Amino acid sequence: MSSVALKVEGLESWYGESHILHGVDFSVNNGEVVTLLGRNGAGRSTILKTILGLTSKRKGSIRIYGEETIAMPTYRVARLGIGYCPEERGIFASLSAEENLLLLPEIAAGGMGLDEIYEMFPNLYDRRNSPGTRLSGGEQQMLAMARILRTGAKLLLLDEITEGLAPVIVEKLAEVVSSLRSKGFTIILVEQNFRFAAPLADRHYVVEHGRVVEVVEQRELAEKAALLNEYLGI
Amino acid sequence: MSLNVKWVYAVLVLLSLIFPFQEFIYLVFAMKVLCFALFACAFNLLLGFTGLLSFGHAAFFGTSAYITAYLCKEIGLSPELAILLGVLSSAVLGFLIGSLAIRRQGIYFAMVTLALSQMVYFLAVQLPFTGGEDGIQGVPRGMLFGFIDLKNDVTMYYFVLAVFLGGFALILRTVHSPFGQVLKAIRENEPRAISLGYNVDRFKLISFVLSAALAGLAGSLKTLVFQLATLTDVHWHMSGEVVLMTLLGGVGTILGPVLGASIVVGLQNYLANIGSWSTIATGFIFVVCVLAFRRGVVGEIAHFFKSKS
Amino acid sequence: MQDTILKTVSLGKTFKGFQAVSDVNLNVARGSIHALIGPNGAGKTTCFNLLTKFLEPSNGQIIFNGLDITKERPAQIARRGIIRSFQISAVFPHLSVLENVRVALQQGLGSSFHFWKSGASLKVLHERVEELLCEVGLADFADVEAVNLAYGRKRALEVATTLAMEPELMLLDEPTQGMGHEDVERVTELIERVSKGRTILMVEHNMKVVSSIANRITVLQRGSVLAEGSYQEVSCNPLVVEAYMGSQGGGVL
Amino acid sequence: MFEILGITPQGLAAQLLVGLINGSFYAILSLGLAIIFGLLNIINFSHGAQYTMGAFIAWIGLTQVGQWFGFPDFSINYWFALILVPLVMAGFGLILERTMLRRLYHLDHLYGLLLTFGLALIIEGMFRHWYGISGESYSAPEILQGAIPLEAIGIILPKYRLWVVVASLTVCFSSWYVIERTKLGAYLRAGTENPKLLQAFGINVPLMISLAYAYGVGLAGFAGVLAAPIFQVNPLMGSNLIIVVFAVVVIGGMGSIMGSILTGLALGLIEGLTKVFYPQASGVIIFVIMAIVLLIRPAGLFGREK
Amino acid sequence: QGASKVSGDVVKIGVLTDLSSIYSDLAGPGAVIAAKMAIADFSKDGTVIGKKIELVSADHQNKADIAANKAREWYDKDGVDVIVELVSTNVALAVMEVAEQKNKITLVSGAGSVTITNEKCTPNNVHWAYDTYALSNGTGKAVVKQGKKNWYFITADYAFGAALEKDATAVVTSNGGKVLGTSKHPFPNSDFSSYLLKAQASGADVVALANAGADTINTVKQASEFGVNKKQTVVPLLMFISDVHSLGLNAAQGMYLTEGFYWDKDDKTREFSKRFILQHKRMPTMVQAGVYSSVLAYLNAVQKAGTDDTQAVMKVLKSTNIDDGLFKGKIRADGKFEHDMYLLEVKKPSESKSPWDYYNVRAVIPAAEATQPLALSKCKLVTNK
Ligand SMILES: Nc1ncnc2c1ncn2[C@@H]1O[C@H](COP(=O)(O)OP(=O)(O)OP(=O)(O)O)[C@@H](O)[C@H]1O
Ligand SMILES: Nc1ncnc2c1ncn2[C@@H]1O[C@H](COP(=O)(O)OP(=O)(O)OP(=O)(O)O)[C@@H](O)[C@H]1O
Ligand SMILES: [Mg+2]
Ligand SMILES: [Mg+2]
Repeated sequence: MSSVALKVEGLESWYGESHILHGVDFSVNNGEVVTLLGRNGAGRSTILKTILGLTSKRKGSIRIYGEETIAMPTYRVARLGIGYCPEERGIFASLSAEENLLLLPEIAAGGMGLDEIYEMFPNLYDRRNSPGTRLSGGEQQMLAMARILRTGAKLLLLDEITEGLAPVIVEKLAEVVSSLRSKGFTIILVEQNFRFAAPLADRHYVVEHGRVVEVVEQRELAEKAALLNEYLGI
Repeated sequence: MSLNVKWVYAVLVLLSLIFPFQEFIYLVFAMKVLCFALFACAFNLLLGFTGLLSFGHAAFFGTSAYITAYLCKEIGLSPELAILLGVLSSAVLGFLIGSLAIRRQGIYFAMVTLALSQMVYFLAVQLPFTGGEDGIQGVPRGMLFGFIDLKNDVTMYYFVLAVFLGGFALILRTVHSPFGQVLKAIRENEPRAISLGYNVDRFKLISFVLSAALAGLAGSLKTLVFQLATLTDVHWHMSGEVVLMTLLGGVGTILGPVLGASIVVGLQNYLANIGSWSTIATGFIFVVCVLAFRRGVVGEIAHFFKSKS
Repeated sequence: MQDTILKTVSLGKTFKGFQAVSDVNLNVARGSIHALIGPNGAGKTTCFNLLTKFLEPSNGQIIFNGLDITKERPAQIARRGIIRSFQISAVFPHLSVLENVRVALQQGLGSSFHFWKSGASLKVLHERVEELLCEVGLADFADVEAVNLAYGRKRALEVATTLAMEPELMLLDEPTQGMGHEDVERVTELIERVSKGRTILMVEHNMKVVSSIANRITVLQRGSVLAEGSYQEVSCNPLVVEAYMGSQGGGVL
Repeated sequence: MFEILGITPQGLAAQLLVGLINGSFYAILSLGLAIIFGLLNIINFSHGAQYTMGAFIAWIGLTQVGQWFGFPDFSINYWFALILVPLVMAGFGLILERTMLRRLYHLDHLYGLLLTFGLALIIEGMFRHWYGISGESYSAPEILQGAIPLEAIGIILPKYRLWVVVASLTVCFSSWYVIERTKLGAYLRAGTENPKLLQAFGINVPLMISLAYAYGVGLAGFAGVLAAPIFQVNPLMGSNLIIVVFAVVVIGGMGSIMGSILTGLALGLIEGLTKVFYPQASGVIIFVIMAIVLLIRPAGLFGREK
Repeated sequence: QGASKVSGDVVKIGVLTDLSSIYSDLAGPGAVIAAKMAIADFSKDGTVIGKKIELVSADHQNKADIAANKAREWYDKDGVDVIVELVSTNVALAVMEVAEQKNKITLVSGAGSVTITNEKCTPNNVHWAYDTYALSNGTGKAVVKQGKKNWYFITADYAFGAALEKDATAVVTSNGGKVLGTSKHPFPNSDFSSYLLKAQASGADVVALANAGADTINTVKQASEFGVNKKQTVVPLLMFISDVHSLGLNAAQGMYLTEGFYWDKDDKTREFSKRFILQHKRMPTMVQAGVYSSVLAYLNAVQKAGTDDTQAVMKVLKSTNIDDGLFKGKIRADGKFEHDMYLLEVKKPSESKSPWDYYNVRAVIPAAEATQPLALSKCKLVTNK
């Protein structure tokens, strides 16, 4: 099926005074996995934040499952079926690990169950009762990832989820993502770790200075490697 | 400090120097403004530049006010000595309260200071020498350095002005000093400052004591100007007022507190005749300030010029 | 002078019954780059917190340059020359990049308590600040407020600030985390450069970095030491591969 | 026989009882404050004024509205007021939140405090202007008038005061149950920490916040109605109370619901005892306790350490 | 030639009162109106010895510093000749201090402490309406005479409360009664039940309230709530008709209190009060009446002296008898205006015929009894004579 899950056109965005995104265009079909690549500060995280309306001002068009959301309040956008894993993890300090997991409302059927999640991330099970920010960096990262799997959201925005994770766990995550993909999730990955992202994605968008400057299909990876290299220094 | 700012200062000082040669504004009122301006500046040193919201600064203001009043009236000390001892006592008090309070952050810090200052208030009510509700009244202004007679309002004014400028200069200096830089850093990110090897509590304490002492200085001056010290000076309303002055003028701006103080004192003075409306008007002004120009008057002006350039 | 700069003796930490770190004996050789790796939650950051006394050890000793610093306060330790960087980036958000670094340099001036000295007395530091910023590639950001830096740059700034302390022993917690590859390389070589005449103890998940610069590696798991040795040794150690490196083990990079 | 500093055990019991009564006022007011602070990060300085307002509206309902609309014999009696006033106040709160407070969330507590302080002044000034300072009396409903003689401890206890204890405790604990024992509690805490992110997870934080504030203000109104028959309905009734209630919230632990309730009651008792043994100090005792608590347990008795 | 005799060519009267805070009902705006009435009654065209009479007013919010500051400004800058009203003792003392320095006049009506004409007396001041001595003597004596000999005090923990208690105690003991105990409460305070319970437990005949304003009102209210007024007599040592008004007769009925003025005493007072209520919607309190009386007297004195020079005016004031229909008596050397006081009992709701019909006048306390004998005075003006 190739109905469009997310379509972004001429998206601009601001943090207070500073103008970060200058007209971003890209679209993702149902069940696709795409990545946003780019240098630090290119604006990838900002793209995700803007889709959810977390920046102070935005312009352009964002269609989620066909619905225009540019004027929607954040919580309604989320309710359209988005799961967001933020850049700096956003674990709630005043809640225990488990409370953090259970906090998110189920916005669609077919979310994972607790036990399913715990078997995917055993560390969390050991630490489930300790306060959110008492978790180790990596544990927090896992928690941030795990909690959105419960909600049944079908469109996942994942910002640098492999950051600070041990290689074994990175591998585990790779499996998770591809299994999610096979389950029909639609995923947007913001990644530094190209080795992680490359095999997973159908398409790569290269972001620079708040614009999408290049699109690389999976199959073109080989021939465009040089290009990517110059953009990202891989 | 940029050139045109220097000019602003120059002009202001000049104005304040020629102030006594006009009829429209009453001199004692001007002195009141100066006292509270100093108080607000002292407070701002803590709130604006150290990031500590003390809700108990009346304790320092009042203590020193009482001590000075007592020394002048009952012991008959000369004003400069009385002030000195007053300031000293509020500095000591500052050290005590400070070393307890700085162990806490944010709103808790505010509340500890409030609690402790309430105790000071309680003492002021209970101790015999403060004269309870009546306070200490009819404090003689006395002879400055034994030969300058402060009875005359104009002389008094210049004395107050001199002291104010002194205190103000000190604060200005402190803010831009290396010390001030570290304070800023601490305000921004405390654990990081620690990991850079700064003994954060020491810094906080010093700036707390500094602020307390200057607040005390303001208190003593006020005592000499009005020739009385009363419970008003130690009441939590006073602590609240100084917060308002600072915010109104602009937290973390140099001139803000001065302006804020002038506005608040002015309001109190000129709305006094319209009874309960004055309360309403004051309240209204604060609401408007918070909603409309939050940076405080000076802050807004500064911001305006920034965004221009 | 002896050649182990830092030594821990059966260091341990329990949180409400949970053993985060237990019986860790580290020996960090002077002048070396010593990497601390291990699966998430193994206790690496906690170790750092113990070494810098951000946490009180439940048991064990910390010996720095032969003297026992277990009882000292964080600021003291910092002034002894043990400086750390944080895992979650730690900068002074509303100070300019320049000021961020300068604050660190001020330590050396010893005028930090002088509230009567004029701010101009700090100008002398700017030259050094420039140098440091260049080293981490933030030269053209000197006047930007730190909040407005992208995540990666915040990390770079943090490294610069840490360097400014002229530390004898640097503790870096995942210095390259969240950086683009260019930055990673820049910072890696930066670390290597600054390691001259210094000792560095770092936590790092990026095997590329570890393998390229670390001369000694300690692997933690569940709070205790699983293996120790050169990269080759540990990366071939089946336990380590199983617990941490996965398919990347065995030095295949 | 055995007297403690000139107080018979009976006397003491009686004192504790009245202490409890004040305590239940503290409890219900600090509960409101705690909820508001907990979620809005705003120190609602106008809480006292809103309590006053509640009392006044009740009084107006009983004695004035009739004339206003030309039916002198029409009046809203106590029981209706008990329901109506909190609703009116909640509405009022909702408006305040939507029009003003809303703009302050991203800022330091300070601004919220300042704004509500201003509001307090305005409200207070208005009532002063209209109804003078010495206040109006509001008599309790028939069935609650008079007192029950407690031979056992040799005092007569006004029925109405007993009612106050019952009513406020009921409200307090049911509020606590709803907030802490349901998911709402978790939302509230998460919302305090990072409202934006919580929204990104699909929760209507703005609405949640408005309601929370409205509820807090409603509670203040409720307390006002309860207080009207005991104290003179006067413009300053709140501002005399508010600082103490702050102290209560802080001691209980900012934002901790149960904390504020229990502390409220406890402090009522303690204050009562001070009034017996060293009355002069009754004004300061709470602050002494506050200072001590904060130094030993920074986050307050029931507060979470950050 | 009159110009030289009148400072600034106008006679300026300042009403410095509590317009917004806890005493604004018993003084406040009403006091300003009273002063206006006095001027109007004195002369149609608002002049005295051919010079214009001006009136200014300001709010001192019960704060000595604000008051002192305002007074200074008035005397120095605005050429005010006399300041009247000055409710609450600490304010009065502060302003008297300033007035003495600036050699100007103060006529105190609102403040009550005897110290105003004792330790702290000044040559340029007259204490007009009442003082704690009169209150405690009036009420105290009367009640003890009724055989209620055992007293318990509930006292506001500040200067004025202490003074009131002290004076009352003296009266009670000297009339063969005794004081069983005292509860000091912080000021201001809202819940008095603890103190009332103690009073109850003490088994005294009389529970005397040595506090003022809202505090008194709340104490009385809660006293009736706890049924204290059933077994014991509640005696508010300082209570104004405005307080009774807001208490309502239900709670207040049967209480004894002392005032220097009651609107319904005789035709003169009624005539004045009827005019007053037209403007103020409330009947005048003793303080407001005092302000009227003092302003009138001042203007008469200026008239007589032919100048507004402080010494001259004070001389006239202290040497002429005053009878304006509200107060009748003369001003003593220490500045106390001695006049009769009235022992009043609050009516039962059933007795009250019309609005503001609150008191039965039980006794007239002659000036001599209602005022501290000069012999006992500690005022510097009389002692060093
Ligand atoms: N809260 C903010 N306020 C102002 N500017 C911001 C803010 N957050 C990010 N920026 C700026 O927006 C630009 C893009 O930031 P963004 O976080 O999207 O970069 P990125 O591509 O995600 O890189 P990174 O890997 O560092 O996250 C950066 O230049 C940064 O300085
Ligand atoms: N303050 C604390 N209270 C309770 N448990 C804690 C605390 N700090 C850390 N822990 C636990 O101790 C273990 C070690 O944490 P630590 O942060 O050292 O892990 P780490 O090795 O740094 O992992 P990562 O590489 O993911 O950062 C984790 O399981 C964490 O949950
Ligand atoms: Mg990012
Ligand atoms: Mg870690």
